Amino acid sequence: MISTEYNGMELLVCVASRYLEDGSSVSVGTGLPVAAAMLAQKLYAPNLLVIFEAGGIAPLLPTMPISVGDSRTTYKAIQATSMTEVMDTLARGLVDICFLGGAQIDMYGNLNSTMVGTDYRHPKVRFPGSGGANDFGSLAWRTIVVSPQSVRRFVTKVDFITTPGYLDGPGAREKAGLPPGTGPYKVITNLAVLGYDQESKWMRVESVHPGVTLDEVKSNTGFQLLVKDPLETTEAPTEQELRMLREEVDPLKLVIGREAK
Amino acid sequence: MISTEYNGMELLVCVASRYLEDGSSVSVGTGLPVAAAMLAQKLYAPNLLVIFEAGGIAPLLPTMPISVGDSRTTYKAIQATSMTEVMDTLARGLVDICFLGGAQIDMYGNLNSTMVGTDYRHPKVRFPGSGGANDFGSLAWRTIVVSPQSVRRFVTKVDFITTPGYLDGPGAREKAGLPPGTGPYKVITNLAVLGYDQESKWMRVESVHPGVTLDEVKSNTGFQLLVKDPLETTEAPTEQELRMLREEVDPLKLVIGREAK
Amino acid sequence: MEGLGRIFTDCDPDHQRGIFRAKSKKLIDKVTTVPEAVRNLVRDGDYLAVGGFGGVRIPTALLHEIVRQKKQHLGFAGHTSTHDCEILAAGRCFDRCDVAYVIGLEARGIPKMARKYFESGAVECTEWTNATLSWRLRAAAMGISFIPVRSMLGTDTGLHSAAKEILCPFTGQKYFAVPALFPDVALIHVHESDTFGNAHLRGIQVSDQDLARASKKVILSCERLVSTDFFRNDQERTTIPYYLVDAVVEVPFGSYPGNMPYEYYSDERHLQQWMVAEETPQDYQAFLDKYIFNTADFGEYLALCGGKKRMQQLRDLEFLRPPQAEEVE
Amino acid sequence: MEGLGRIFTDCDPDHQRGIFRAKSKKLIDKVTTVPEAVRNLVRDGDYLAVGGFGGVRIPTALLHEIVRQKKQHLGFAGHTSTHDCEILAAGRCFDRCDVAYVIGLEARGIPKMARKYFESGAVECTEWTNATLSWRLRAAAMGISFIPVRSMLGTDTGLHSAAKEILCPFTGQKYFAVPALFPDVALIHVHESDTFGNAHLRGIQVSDQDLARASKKVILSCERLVSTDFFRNDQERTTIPYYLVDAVVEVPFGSYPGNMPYEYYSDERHLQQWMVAEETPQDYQAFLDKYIFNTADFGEYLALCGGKKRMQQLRDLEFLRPPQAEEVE
Repeated sequence: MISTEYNGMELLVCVASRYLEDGSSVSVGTGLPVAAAMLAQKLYAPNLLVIFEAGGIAPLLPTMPISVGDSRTTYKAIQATSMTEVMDTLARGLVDICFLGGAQIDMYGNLNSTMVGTDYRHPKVRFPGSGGANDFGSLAWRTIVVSPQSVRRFVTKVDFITTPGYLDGPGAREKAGLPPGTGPYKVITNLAVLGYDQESKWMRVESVHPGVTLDEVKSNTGFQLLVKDPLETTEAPTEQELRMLREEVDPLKLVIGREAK
Repeated sequence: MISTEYNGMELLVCVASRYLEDGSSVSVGTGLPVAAAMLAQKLYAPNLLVIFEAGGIAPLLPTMPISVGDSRTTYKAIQATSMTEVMDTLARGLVDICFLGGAQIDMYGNLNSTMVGTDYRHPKVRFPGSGGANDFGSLAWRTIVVSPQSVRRFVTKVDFITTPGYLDGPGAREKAGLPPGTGPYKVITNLAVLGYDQESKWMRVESVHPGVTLDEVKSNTGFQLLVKDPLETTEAPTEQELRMLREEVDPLKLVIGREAK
Repeated sequence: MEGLGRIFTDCDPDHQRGIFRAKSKKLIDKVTTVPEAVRNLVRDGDYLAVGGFGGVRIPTALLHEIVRQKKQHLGFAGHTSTHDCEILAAGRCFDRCDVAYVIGLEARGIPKMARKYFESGAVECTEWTNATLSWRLRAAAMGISFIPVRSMLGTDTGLHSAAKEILCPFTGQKYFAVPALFPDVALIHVHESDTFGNAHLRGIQVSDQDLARASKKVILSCERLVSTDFFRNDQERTTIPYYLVDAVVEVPFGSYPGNMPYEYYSDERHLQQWMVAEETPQDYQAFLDKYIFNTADFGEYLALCGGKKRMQQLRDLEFLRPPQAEEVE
Repeated sequence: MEGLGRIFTDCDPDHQRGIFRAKSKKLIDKVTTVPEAVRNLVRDGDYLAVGGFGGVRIPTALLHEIVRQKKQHLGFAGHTSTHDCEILAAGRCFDRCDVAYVIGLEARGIPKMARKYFESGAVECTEWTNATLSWRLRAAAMGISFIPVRSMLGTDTGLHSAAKEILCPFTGQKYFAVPALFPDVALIHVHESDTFGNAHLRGIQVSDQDLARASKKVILSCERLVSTDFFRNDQERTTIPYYLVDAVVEVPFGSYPGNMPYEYYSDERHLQQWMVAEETPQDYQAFLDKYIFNTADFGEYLALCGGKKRMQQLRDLEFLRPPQAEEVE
């Protein structure tokens, strides 16, 4: 018997994996998204097409990659191609889901991974920048953000929109020229699963994790949250999920041994 | 001793080969241009980079190709790439010389390989169209046309400008948006070698082939020709050229056995 | 300048994204027969593009089947299309054509009936060039509706294209904007494919690297089926990944009478027979009846053309070997 | 919208065409040494782009040499540049940067001194994304001054880029025009090269297929020199044809401490030592002195990092074998 107690990272991986449908494609970064994709392939979506931004297509991952371009991402892969081709493929509409993170996220799902501060030339803190985040957030059908939840991170207005969420609300993506039907989908945090209200494009809590209260979620959010009615409780990781995750996906605990910060 | 008598096609190949400089690149079609490039490589330009439009780069041609995309064009080649890449390479300015032909050519070197007639929708005679001719004529540094000379072919105004020469005269290419410094270079016919006057961009006779008179050239041209002063006589094929051409370049007489129509 | 020609295909990537999204990313068996592939995936009116280079690496079996099934009103991408164009013209299958190079067979000449088909007014043409058609496919492969190019400027080719002059917002230079080309169906002959449609295409790609990506439906014919390990063991081999592909058919010598680099050379004798047959309507009809309409499949066609012996000769020719088998005729 | 950022390079292809024309197409021996290649081909003020993916297939020997020769005022193309950026930042070699991803080392964290270098104002930045930088290189490879893209729209990334909004002349859709990026110098580490510069690059190309074509000068470092027959016998291997290349240096383990797919894995321990050294200015200087300034060449650097034994371990790691050599520390 496997222990059905779980840590925060295990919960995140299990929850994230459930959003990955069979026959769809997902672009993943290192860490949690890879683990979620691997878990999904083993349980729900054997035909999930895993795409690494730098060019690795559908590898049989032997271990967790350290870089989205390292050897592991092309191990027994279907193809080793270019970042350029991955981006073209994305632009053609072939990437269903992407996973992103960021230093800040706002109520419309806009993400900041560029800088803290108000003067672009003199940032208080400089981050790496978009990388491929803006591209995926612009052109993938659905964006799933995985992030720790705190008032510092969940802000009314991000200091810098690195990657578009719904920008400043309904219709804004389309007006900006982004392809219709794309955009933020879910936000998975250490406290809850959040989605977006169809009409207003505001972020809303859809389920709180077991043992977490709605108040906790709200007090860790820097803006007014909508709440789905009825509010659900996130399904805890199942025994099957945990076994697969611990024994086959991440036996070295490279992901699930880390803290869900 | 090899016979120093030569036929029209042998003359054309030998003359054409002399314009190919070592260390330059040439895009060739099938037939005469290939033979000229091979002859040049053996005599004058061992480092001539031969490019086939469909993707073959610097093959060691074992026989004459039948198609600019057939197996021969990649035999022991440096690279087998795409037509797209060849065209990109051309656009970047890496193709020094291209060989073209056409059903009609005018005094500014414009070429027609699309149709005879005045109504595009109802051509009197339909030809294959540009293929890559317009691309090479637009973007290669120097265009060499090889063509039989007659009033039917050398016309005041081509029925259809498939491929740009100097369009309607000085400055027209630049005005149209074509890269500066590109354009018509030489026209090699069964009668003469022609070039272009620097200022007026009009075609002019530079040398007449041995045994050909200037009057013959003029009477086979449908427009007023300029004449270089002093007018030269084309250097006849040398014994070395003929030996190399007959013994090594085209022993099966696939090119030199044809008539210089 | 704005080209007078018509754009035969929708260049709006937003209209294509949904179609590409709907394509399954599952690793499923896509192997089928030539008749089934054509019946299920090529509809009257579709816009068709053919891989290879006219007489090199062409999907002859699929092209014959399109003629045999009497597909009508197709659009056709004529970028150095030679024998492929000749076959479809024989079936009078298309009535609109993006022309870069059509009718002719390069150095082999111009077949008479194919030329007549174009001269008759039965085919609406828009002019392009080999590069601009390639770049139109690349724009589609990039998911953008247009791309700036420097060909066709100042010429009648440009005038009868559907390109539009634009200025570079950075340099002020003139360009032709050419619209993305998203074919409905691509037919591509490759060397190896697995059952899922991962494909390896040796030698020159021509435009097929972009064609496979730009097309809404992709039918591959291959010289031979291989296991997926062929690709998983050497990830550089995958020229066309499976998720672009809708159907796979195995057709050895499938490019005949065209050349298949590294496999067999073109059958110039048979191509010459085509050319001769095109001289008179009677000979033409008899030739087409014999070689296409009255043959059940590509195997019969190959048998009519000399069968195994002839194929071996073409292999010898490809590999520059003295003929091993006796010349038949 | 029009981006506020500066374009650091001339995007006019007519200014580049003459440079590309002047490159020799001769098959000449281009093999040289790392110091000579850097001395002769990298000038202060040049705009530099580095192949690979930050910590994967990077030309470490060339980067160290640039720092050692104290090249200054370089421009830098920061598309998922991680350890390569860290090295050049350590030398304070560049003062302007097209940013897609800089400073960070992916999951490994953000080195403190590299970050400070960017925060200090010493580096003028223009924002882009991985895709848009790739597409800018592609535009250059295509010999056009701009290309339309659908990234960055509506965002501050776009606002601080140098892109300009344009409308598609066919669909009316909004695009960002991004300017072609023609680097002065590209440094690319490859698996195999011949003496002329024909090169084979296994596995993911990242953007190097276009980078090699877009750059005015190309310096290759390779794991091993091979004969030209390696390419002439299999023409698919030629990722980079010789006529694009200006210099070739042979540097086994040349991507160390980065990963070289199919050769050796990254040295996470050494990358961690870098990270730790970046915590204080004193440690940083001592570290740089030891590993870069006071080493004569890349061979010494490898020796300092554990030499052959360590390299064997990284090979074992790459091939997922249990370590054959004892762990050194």
